[in-house]
Amino acid sequence: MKELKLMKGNEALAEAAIRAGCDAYFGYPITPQSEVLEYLSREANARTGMVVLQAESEIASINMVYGAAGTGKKIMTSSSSPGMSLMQEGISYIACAELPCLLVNVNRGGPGLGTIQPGQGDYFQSVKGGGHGDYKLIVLAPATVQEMSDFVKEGFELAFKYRNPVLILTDGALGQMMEKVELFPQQERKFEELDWAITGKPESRPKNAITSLHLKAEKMEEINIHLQKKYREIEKNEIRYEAIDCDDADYIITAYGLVARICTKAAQLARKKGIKVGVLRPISLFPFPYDVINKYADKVTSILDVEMNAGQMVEDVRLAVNGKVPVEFYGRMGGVVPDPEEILKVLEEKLVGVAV
Amino acid sequence: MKELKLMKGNEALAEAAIRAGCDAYFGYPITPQSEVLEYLSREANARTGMVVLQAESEIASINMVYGAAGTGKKIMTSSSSPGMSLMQEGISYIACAELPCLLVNVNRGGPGLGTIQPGQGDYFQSVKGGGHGDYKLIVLAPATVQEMSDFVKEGFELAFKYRNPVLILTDGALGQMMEKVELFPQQERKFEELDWAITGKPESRPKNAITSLHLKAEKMEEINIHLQKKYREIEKNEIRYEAIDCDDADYIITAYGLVARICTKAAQLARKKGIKVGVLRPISLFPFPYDVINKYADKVTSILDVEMNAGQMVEDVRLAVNGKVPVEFYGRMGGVVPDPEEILKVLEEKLVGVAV
Amino acid sequence: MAKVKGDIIIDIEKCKGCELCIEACPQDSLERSRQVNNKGYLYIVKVLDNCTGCTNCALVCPEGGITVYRKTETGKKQIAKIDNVTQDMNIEVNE
Amino acid sequence: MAKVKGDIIIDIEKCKGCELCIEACPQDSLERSRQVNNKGYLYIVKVLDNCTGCTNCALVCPEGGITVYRKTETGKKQIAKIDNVTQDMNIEVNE
Amino acid sequence: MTEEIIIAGFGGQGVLSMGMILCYSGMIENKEVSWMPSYGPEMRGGTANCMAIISDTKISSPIISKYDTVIALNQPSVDKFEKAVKPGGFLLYEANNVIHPPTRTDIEIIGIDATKEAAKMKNTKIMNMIMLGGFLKKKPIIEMKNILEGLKQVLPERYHHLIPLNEQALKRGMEMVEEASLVS
Amino acid sequence: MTEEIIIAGFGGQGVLSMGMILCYSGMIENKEVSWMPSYGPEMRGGTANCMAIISDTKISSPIISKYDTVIALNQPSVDKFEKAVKPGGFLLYEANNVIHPPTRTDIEIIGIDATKEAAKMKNTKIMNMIMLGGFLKKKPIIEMKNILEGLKQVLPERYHHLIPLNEQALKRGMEMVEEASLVS
Amino acid sequence: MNERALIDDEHYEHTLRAEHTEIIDRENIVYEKPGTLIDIDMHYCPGCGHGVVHRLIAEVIDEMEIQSEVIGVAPVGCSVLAYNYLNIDMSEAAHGRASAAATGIKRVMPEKYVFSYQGDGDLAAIGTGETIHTCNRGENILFLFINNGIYGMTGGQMAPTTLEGMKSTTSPFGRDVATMGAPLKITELIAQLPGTYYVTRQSVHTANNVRKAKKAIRKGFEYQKLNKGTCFIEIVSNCPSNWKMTPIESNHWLNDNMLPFYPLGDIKVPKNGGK
Amino acid sequence: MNERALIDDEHYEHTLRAEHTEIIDRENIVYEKPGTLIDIDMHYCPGCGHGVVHRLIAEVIDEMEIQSEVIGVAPVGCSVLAYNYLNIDMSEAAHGRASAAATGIKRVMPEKYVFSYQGDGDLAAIGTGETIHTCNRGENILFLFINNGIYGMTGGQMAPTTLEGMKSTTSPFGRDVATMGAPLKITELIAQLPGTYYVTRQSVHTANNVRKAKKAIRKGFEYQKLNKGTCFIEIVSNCPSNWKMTPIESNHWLNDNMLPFYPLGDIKVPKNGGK
Ligand SMILES: Cc1ncc(C[n+]2csc(CCOP(=O)(O)OP(=O)(O)O)c2C)c(N)n1
Ligand SMILES: Cc1ncc(C[n+]2csc(CCOP(=O)(O)OP(=O)(O)O)c2C)c(N)n1
Ligand code: SF4
Ligand code: SF4
Ligand code: SF4
Ligand code: SF4
Ligand code: SF4
Ligand code: SF4
Ligand SMILES: [Mg+2]
Ligand SMILES: [Mg+2]
Repeated sequence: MKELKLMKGNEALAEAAIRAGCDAYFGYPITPQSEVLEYLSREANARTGMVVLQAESEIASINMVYGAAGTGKKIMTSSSSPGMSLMQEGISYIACAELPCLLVNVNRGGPGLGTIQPGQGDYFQSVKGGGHGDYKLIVLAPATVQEMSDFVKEGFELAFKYRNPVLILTDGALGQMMEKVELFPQQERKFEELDWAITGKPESRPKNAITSLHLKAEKMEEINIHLQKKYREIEKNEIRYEAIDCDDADYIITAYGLVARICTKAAQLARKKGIKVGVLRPISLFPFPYDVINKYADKVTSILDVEMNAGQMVEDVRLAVNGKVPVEFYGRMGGVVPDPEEILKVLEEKLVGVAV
Repeated sequence: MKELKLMKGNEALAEAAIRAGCDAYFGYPITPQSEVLEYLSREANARTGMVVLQAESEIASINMVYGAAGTGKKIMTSSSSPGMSLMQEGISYIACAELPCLLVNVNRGGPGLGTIQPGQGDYFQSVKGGGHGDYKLIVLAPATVQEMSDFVKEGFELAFKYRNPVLILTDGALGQMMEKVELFPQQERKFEELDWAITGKPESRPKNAITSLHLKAEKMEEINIHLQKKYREIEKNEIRYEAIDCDDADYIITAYGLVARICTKAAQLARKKGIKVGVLRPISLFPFPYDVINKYADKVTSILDVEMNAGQMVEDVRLAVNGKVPVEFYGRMGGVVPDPEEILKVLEEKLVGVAV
Repeated sequence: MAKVKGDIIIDIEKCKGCELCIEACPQDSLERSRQVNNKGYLYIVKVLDNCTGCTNCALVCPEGGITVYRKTETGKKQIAKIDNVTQDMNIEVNE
Repeated sequence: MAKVKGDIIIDIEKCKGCELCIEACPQDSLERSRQVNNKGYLYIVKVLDNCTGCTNCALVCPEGGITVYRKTETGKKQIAKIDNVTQDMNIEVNE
Repeated sequence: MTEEIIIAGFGGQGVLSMGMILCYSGMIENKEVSWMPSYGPEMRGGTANCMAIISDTKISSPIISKYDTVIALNQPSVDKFEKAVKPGGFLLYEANNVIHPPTRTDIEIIGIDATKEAAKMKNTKIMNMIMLGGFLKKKPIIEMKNILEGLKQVLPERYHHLIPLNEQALKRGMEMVEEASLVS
Repeated sequence: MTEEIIIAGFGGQGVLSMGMILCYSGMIENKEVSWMPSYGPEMRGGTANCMAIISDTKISSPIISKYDTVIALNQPSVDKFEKAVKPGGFLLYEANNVIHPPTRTDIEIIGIDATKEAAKMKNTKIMNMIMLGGFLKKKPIIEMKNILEGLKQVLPERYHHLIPLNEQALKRGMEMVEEASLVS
Repeated sequence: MNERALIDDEHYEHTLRAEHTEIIDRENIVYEKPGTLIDIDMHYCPGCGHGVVHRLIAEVIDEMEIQSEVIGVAPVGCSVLAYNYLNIDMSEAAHGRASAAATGIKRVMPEKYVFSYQGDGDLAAIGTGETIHTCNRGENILFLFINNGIYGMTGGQMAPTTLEGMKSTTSPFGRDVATMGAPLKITELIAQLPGTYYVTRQSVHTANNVRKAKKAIRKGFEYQKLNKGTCFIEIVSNCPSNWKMTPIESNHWLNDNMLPFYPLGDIKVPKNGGK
Repeated sequence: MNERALIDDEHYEHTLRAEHTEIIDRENIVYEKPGTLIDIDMHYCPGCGHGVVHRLIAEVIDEMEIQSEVIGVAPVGCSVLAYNYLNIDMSEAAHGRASAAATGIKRVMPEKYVFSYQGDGDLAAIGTGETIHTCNRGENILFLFINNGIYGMTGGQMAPTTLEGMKSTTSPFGRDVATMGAPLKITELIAQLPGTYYVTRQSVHTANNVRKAKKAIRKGFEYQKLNKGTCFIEIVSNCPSNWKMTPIESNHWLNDNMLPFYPLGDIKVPKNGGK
């Protein structure tokens, strides 16, 4: 039987962590994602024995994740923008040491202390790499509370498939809003010994070491080459996107997360006016659906990218389009959420050239 | 009379800080930049009264910079890759609060703990924004020890001109190598009261507050719009680049920092073989010389971007070229420095199509 | 009758009705009003004329909303304003 | 003549010539050799036969390069290997 | 059917739970629902609102700027959202808290003094349920029995003894809106 | 004139200062110079090397992979850099530390036992200066008086009394290379 | 909340009984809002101790006449907007980093008075390293440490200082020392460092305690003038909203539960009285 | 460095005088390299205490027969490559974050022995917050804290534990307490926290001290088995390279200068002897 519930995005995500058999969560309060820690503090341990620990800081959290993920268990943390910035060193370590784990950024409006209102200003940090060195997180951007739940399960699967940290990049609005969500069934919390993990060295295998250190540049380059190969593999297999009414579209809006839904409404309004607009929503921000967008660029007149920032994903869209058609940008910043009418207006002005 | 010295890049930079009248340096040891703190610990205070403080961490350093820069004095810190990652939250605060200051990243090979050998893997972090939210640092990439010195002075000037943090993005090799440098004369350390700075509120003006907090999204958006305007201004005025033998070139290599010099040597070798190659070296990475590269794209057959990373600035080069000509990439990673012969070979294979 | 006479003025628009002043007043001079102010709070009013000007209410008020006046029979202020920090603890029973 | 007899073997390729063992030996049994090992260090050698097997040299050796042997006149090992941690401090003068 | 609503008032007036009850009960009727709160540094009062969408079809944007219904529980909410009612839409306001009533003529406007009514019922907290009843009178998008079911989900167990009171409040709200409609 | 050199050996043999002295003295002669060390976790020995370029014209790349001269102070350095000498170039090695001498025939190869010589001069630290002298014999790119001037800059003040010894070492190196050239 | 409808008439009359006397006259003022406290509404919840401490800072600044010589730092936490209330130059700071920012300011402006105003989450959790090292260096700054045993601003999560067994949104079954650790007495810790000069624990939950707290704050500023090293004043405070109590209840709870664990009084005092 | 040429012949003969006796026989072994210490060269400078401590850890693991039950964490610092030397599962960690990583491991693997091996720069500077809070939570882990008063790996910068007046590359005129603060006795600080169970300061600069240090390490592991809370062992150690001394000089200097300030011995011991 389907288990339907009305839940906040943050809570659906937390519930999904419990059900996905997550072994431990380490986190630190920050609005607008504190519900994750709060929900887990109430629910998790009693139900599955999952460890939930409020760390003394985000830096401690991410390094607890680093330590615990080294054992091959399912580990997770979440935070919001300033907290994520503090985690960048740890994330770079985790990525380099190839530790599977799940990170969540409930993006708020920045920069600086900013506002707790929703934002998408952390795209660059998440996708290009806010930490030092060449590494990639697998980045999933949910647009519904359902996806807030589903991507937790999927995120853990991808993390272990590729031994790579997965980041769910969402925003304050999606974290705070409620929708119907179909919860997946509780999965057993079971522990599998992984051959690379540090679990106490038995006689039967050589010792394992979790590290990202290689003093010799040549060795460090090998590590990098290995990582890059893995990233190419991920690019080949794991691109996820949603194309809404794109096939007959004259114009396409690109947007991720909740904004994509707002744009979908805008596109519907446009179609009512006879303007054929589709919405292309990248779901995996890394790997980014460059080819998909490039193909659509052959069919449309122009593309409008909409984000809650000053223009970040638009660079990837432009890289995908590679000059084939104009790519316009519309952004709201600092926690302001655009509404469908407003986007429709921009669409008419910038793309269709209809002054309103 | 010219004051010529043979100096390490790190030391030239430290010496330049003293001479530029820097008021305070806060930093934490990390290879390959510890010489900056060490040199200043020896030299600075006795000569100009400059404050030099070894902080307990990079996070403390950047927040000391934040605090001190709020007074309108000339403040500086330096670090290397992992340490810079730790500073990302603070940098986002500084950028948002519009505090002038000078940051230095002597990039090493990453990700993770990596190696102390030189790298350019922090381009994304530096240029796109490793911290949360939409902000920009003015990023200068020296290629000579002379520039390690000169950009300190220039960096402070730009920082105060735009009330914006300036980052000198260099690498371990440039930090460690010695070259001749012409030192600029000692500038007086003088203190100018700035109208926005916190210096103790006199009767004569209203109180000042340094902040990046704006609870209301609309207000926070205004701040962002203001910042974006400033960044457009900087893009208009402050683009710096060096075009070496580009005007008659059939092929262009783009590269920044020390790598650009290695590429110049490769280009010289190529010209000896009759292949007309130029080198375009962006000096300011933000603002990036998009237009310059775009114009050259009209004249050349193809472009090769060379970096000591897995391909970062190449995205900006591609955005600049916008599909006009193919942009190839060659990168070494994890601390490995390419040499001119190797680049020449890549050039012949990838661009000219000559198998060697 | 006390030798010292006190009085207070409450800035009712500042008041958030926390009632800490009521609790702090040794004279029980204060009480919640039945009016709300513009912020929507039931503000505080003086209900008895027995104030000694001990400043307790003002000291505990988080909004800085109470001004205290005080006069001895001789007409001299008992304590200088600047000195309220150092005044004796027994001022409350000083009537 | 001591009732206890000891001896040591030094892994000279491990040795870095720090000389801490020389300093630690109560019998002055050790000295720097005039040879360098493959790492280029002047390694240490036993120069006197008076070793008591006190383990001092081995305990201070950062390279874990010294193995210590020990036998009482009765032929019984004085101390079990596992116990060296708890052995008495006066073992050095135990001859 | 798609009903797009915003409910706005002071923090503490219960605007968030009004929206939640609608969504829970909508869900019981197998409708699509979405609830989007304004959120802020919660501890320090101020205003609060939530958008609720109840629909027979998939909801694209949970964020909208024009509403079928605005429920305003204080003056700032009337001032801010009156203009956001779609032409022909409905604006319900709490009359006790609103000194300057809305004035648009292209929408239906009803004000009821739910505060006074709640005081009469000896529980000021149920003011919001009176308002919700009022809304449901005009827009019977969900059956009463499902509303009560939704209420159960929102109300913590320890308050379930108050459900009859809440039901009464809902009914009272309906009556008041009916009366008000007759008057206007 | 452009001379591209790499000097390699164990950490502690003084390879870095050899390059530095060349650069300082080159600067005195108004030449362009660049010095690029290998650097590593310094405290733990291992190998060290530096590239030095002395030129009459602007130096583009301070990092090169082919050298006019390789000075190798130990076996690993010979093994690693023999192949990096440009055809017709020069390889100078310290014979005491090198059991398998280089074998290329398209370059000039000279080995001298500077270690023994330094021991004879009662200061093992000056081995590097003997090697430097040897190099300068073959490649007199800088005048001796300027080399001594450069030495002064590299040597901390408190060691300046050793300058005569160093000068002697330089000269001895020159002689040794001269002798070796005659032999070969 | 607008509770206009709540009030029944019967209690009304006595509120009119009291009348103002002739002593209402500027010259008789013995207490008024200090000038350095700006005359606007503060955003704090009713009864919150933050407001009282703000006022005390302003009073001391007024009395010492140092308004132009003070620079304050308030990091994120409920008091992050302190710069709106105190009429002095101030800097906001990142969570936990107030003392680093204050160090930066003081080092380049040694002649100014610098204070940091930090919550317990800020100073004793994420900012622990900065707190310890600032105190260890003996920076000449004044710490005002508001210990309300909770993360106020973010809605009531457990703080390092949350009492054993105390419920919060992240210790819903009460703080369990076995898994979450004991409440941290950071003030006692930093008092051990040679860099600290004057360390005291105060509260503002009664008028008498307010008087004492103010004395302590004044001392803190005065010692700073003498370059004595770090002064550190903990104020045990309330958070009625997140403790889920009325302000009066919260002060009683503070008295009965917080104070036994965090006893008031001087922890480290200058040997010679600071002369 | 290859100093082959240095040796003069005259001292050679006596090195031949000693001969091996018949007691060289496996059954007479009273001391040998522990099996858990891998038989390869360590990268440490000659005479560095890190090697000794590594060996002691290995000895205790061997003696307790817990090789398969131990997980170690060594952050960046000279001992970052410890995982190459100890034949157990280990994790490198970011600078300062070893105890957070160890917490993560222990929380999901409570039945394993977990230790962190940290330098003074790591544990007492950048990692101060993690150190304090790990100890305060009473995580069931063992800290091995190598205090050599310097940043070894990065080439000799001042550490929080650098002695007053001691020179380093970043305190070239000696540590000046007035501007850089006093050397930090973090061990005494964390001993105050209720979460710590056994806190002791040891050294490995003489054979006797090595014996005592080993006992302490064994206790640390044994208490962990009993889930007693945090055990914390400081080892005052040397850094001949950065102190610019020979190993022997460095140990004397340690004895004469470090130990008076960092006195050896137990700082906190279980009341009932840990039973
Ligand atoms: C890096 C970072 N992490 C978390 C937060 C969220 N946050 C803001 S204030 C705060 C704690 C507030 O508690 P406290 O310092 O005790 O101050 P109070 O509000 O109780 O006065 C937290 C966790 C943040 N702003 N930045
Ligand atoms: C974030 C970060 N900052 C700085 C460094 C550079 N670093 C590496 S080890 C170290 C300190 C080493 O000192 P200590 O912890 O005392 O260990 P030791 O080498 O003395 O044993 C530093 C500062 C780093 N790796 N990462
Ligand atoms: S001054 Fe004292 S007596 Fe007067 S109202 Fe206030 S507390 Fe009561
Ligand atoms: S203490 Fe102040 S805010 Fe509180 S009730 Fe009294 S006057 Fe009002
Ligand atoms: S075992 Fe004791 S006596 Fe024998 S060599 Fe070693 S230290 Fe000397
Ligand atoms: S202690 Fe060990 S490494 Fe040091 S000299 Fe003796 S045998 Fe060699
Ligand atoms: S949340 Fe607590 S600390 Fe914050 S203002 Fe309200 S009562 Fe004060
Ligand atoms: S640098 Fe110091 S701590 Fe590091 S290995 Fe060498 S002697 Fe040991
Ligand atoms: Mg608090
Ligand atoms: Mg150390």
